[in-house]
Amino acid sequence: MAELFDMGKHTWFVWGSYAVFFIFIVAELVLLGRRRRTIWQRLSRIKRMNSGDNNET
Amino acid sequence: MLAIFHTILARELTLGLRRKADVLMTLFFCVIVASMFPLAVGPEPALLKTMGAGIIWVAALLASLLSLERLFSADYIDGTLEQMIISRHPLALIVFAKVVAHWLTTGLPLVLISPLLALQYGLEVQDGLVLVATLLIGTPILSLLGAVGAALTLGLRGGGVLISLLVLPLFVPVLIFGAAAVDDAAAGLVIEGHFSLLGAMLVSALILTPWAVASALRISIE
Amino acid sequence: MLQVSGLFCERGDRQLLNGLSFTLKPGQLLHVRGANGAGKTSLLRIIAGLLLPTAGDVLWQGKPTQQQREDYHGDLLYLGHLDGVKGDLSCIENLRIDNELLGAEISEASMMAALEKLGLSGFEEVFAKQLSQGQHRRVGLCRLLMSQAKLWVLDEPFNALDVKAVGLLAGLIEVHLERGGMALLTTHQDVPLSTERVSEITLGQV
Amino acid sequence: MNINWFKYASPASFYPLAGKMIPWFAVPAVILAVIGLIMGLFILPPDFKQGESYRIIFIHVPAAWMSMVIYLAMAFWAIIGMVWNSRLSSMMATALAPTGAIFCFLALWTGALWGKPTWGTYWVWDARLTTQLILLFMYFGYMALHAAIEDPRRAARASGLLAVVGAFNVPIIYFSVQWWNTLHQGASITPTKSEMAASMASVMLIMAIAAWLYSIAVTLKRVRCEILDRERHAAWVAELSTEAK
Repeated sequence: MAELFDMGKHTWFVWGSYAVFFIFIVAELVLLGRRRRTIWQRLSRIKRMNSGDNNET
Repeated sequence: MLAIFHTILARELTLGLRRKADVLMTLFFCVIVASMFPLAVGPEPALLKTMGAGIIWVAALLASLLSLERLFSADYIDGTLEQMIISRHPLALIVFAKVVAHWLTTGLPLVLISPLLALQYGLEVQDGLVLVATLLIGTPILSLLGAVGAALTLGLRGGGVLISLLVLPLFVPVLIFGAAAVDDAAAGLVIEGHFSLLGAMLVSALILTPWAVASALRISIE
Repeated sequence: MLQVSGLFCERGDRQLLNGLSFTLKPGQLLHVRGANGAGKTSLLRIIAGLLLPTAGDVLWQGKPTQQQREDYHGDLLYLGHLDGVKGDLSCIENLRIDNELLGAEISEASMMAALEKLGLSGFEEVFAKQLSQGQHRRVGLCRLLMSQAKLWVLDEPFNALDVKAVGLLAGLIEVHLERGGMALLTTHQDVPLSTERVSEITLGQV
Repeated sequence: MNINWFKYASPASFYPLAGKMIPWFAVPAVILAVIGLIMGLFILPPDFKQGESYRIIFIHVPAAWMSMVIYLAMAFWAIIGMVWNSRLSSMMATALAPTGAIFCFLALWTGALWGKPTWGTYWVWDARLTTQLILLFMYFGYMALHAAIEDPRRAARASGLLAVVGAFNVPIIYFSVQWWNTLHQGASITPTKSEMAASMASVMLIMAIAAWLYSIAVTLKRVRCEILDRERHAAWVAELSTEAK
């Protein structure tokens, strides 16, 4: 199994670049998911604000 | 139609002359930046000769970048920009007059002082002339492209740094051909190609950027 | 004739001007009332073409203003919160620039007369930045005397003016309306004008 | 069968459509990526000259392509947004930018890591890499301008105009850098394009398509966030937020 991942003297470079690639893609997806959640929280806050002050405007 | 161009140009020039400090500041900035490099890389004449054109070009580019911010911000603050935008004349023409005035108060002085810097770097006389010629064609392009950045970042905090981030990538082709023309002249190569490319960039900038600056101003004034 | 229909405008999280519509006929003045932040300035800037509404459109002589920008601006005079006066230029120099921008083509003498009418005689060659705030504003107001624009859009024109200047300005507006001109203005003072020409709308409760 | 395009131009009707489309792009992207990775990393024999390090091109080249394509797509949507004054297309341009910037950075990063074993230095002033670097600055300029303006609509229009001006200059920058690179031939070593074996080309194609699908999926997901952000007052968002909880 080990020789599958062994890339000769270039192991560090090949796996280094694939690892960085993977990290960035995952980071993008995670940040996107978090952004979605914060937007939903904000929407429900606006919804409560609107329903709360119907009589005021 | 020409009257408005003439009026705005005269207005900008009178304002520019009344605030001589701004004009001189960009000039001194360019000279100071150009004089920094020998202190950094050592006074060895042969080295300075090869790097001279590039350094002077970068110094001129940074100096015109520095002065872009005041192209619209003063008029934005006191409301005269609003009056220009809703005047009956095409905004692109008014913007073009302002950019020409900006070039006359910053680009042209840089061109006039560049022979001095060329001597400082020990460039041959005819190479110095080529440098002046490239700056003469190049600095208007910098003013035109820079005006787009100035219009987009109008009224934003941290506008100065933001303008450089927006506009420097657009300056790259002008810098490459401007500096390369002088190196090729020094190496005795043919340089007509460089000038025709710089000329092409200037013509396309003259035609396209006023429209882009006008729509950028309409966006930023909101 | 100015027609505004279904105007929506968004400022940050707040909705202003939801679905505002009105028409303004020659000789009419519209006084835009509303609390601070109700969207008065946004409305005037939309009509002047400085601000793009989120929805709805502004028609001048039946055509949307975006399609006839230069002609519309030829008939428009807008005075916002900013006076639009250059501090480093003298009063007369400011007026020469405005004369060109407005396309008024009036003579040097009538510019001097305009300055004099607004109580700035003797200040022609003085730099605008050396004037008081009231005087500085009056240099901007000279545009009202110089321009033949049919539509005046004035944002808080009366503030920073002394009593005499307020009366003078009201007179100018009166003359403009009699000549068949139209005006839209916002002010916190009550408008010293004959009432039958003045119609009002109040933002915020619409 | 005339599709009424303008029906989908309104954010309200595009939002559910985008939601439905995302899996159609995301799933094939993952499948293709996995196939490409397995073939590229394990099945293909090592290159006689470069040994194993050539496998990096299977992510370097698609990333470089995507960074260029996405920038042009941003300019495309910005133009449409300006011409038809349609908020949705300027939102699409804004949604594309982060993915493009990430691909641009990854292309540079993997380019450097690939450069070390093959040419001995991490950074080579090669025409393509230099243009990639300048493109990265343009992405940062776009995002910095978009972030500096509070009002989202004005931010989208201002950065859209910048994208259009930028896209107009990208070819000029590329050719001037290309020319500049050949002029200073002596100064730097340029990587000659080794002709690609058919199998390598197919893996490259698979990875490129996977990158395309991935970008579309992520952009659609992000544009949905932009729509919710921009239309937070709209009625359809309000009752959407009730049943979504």
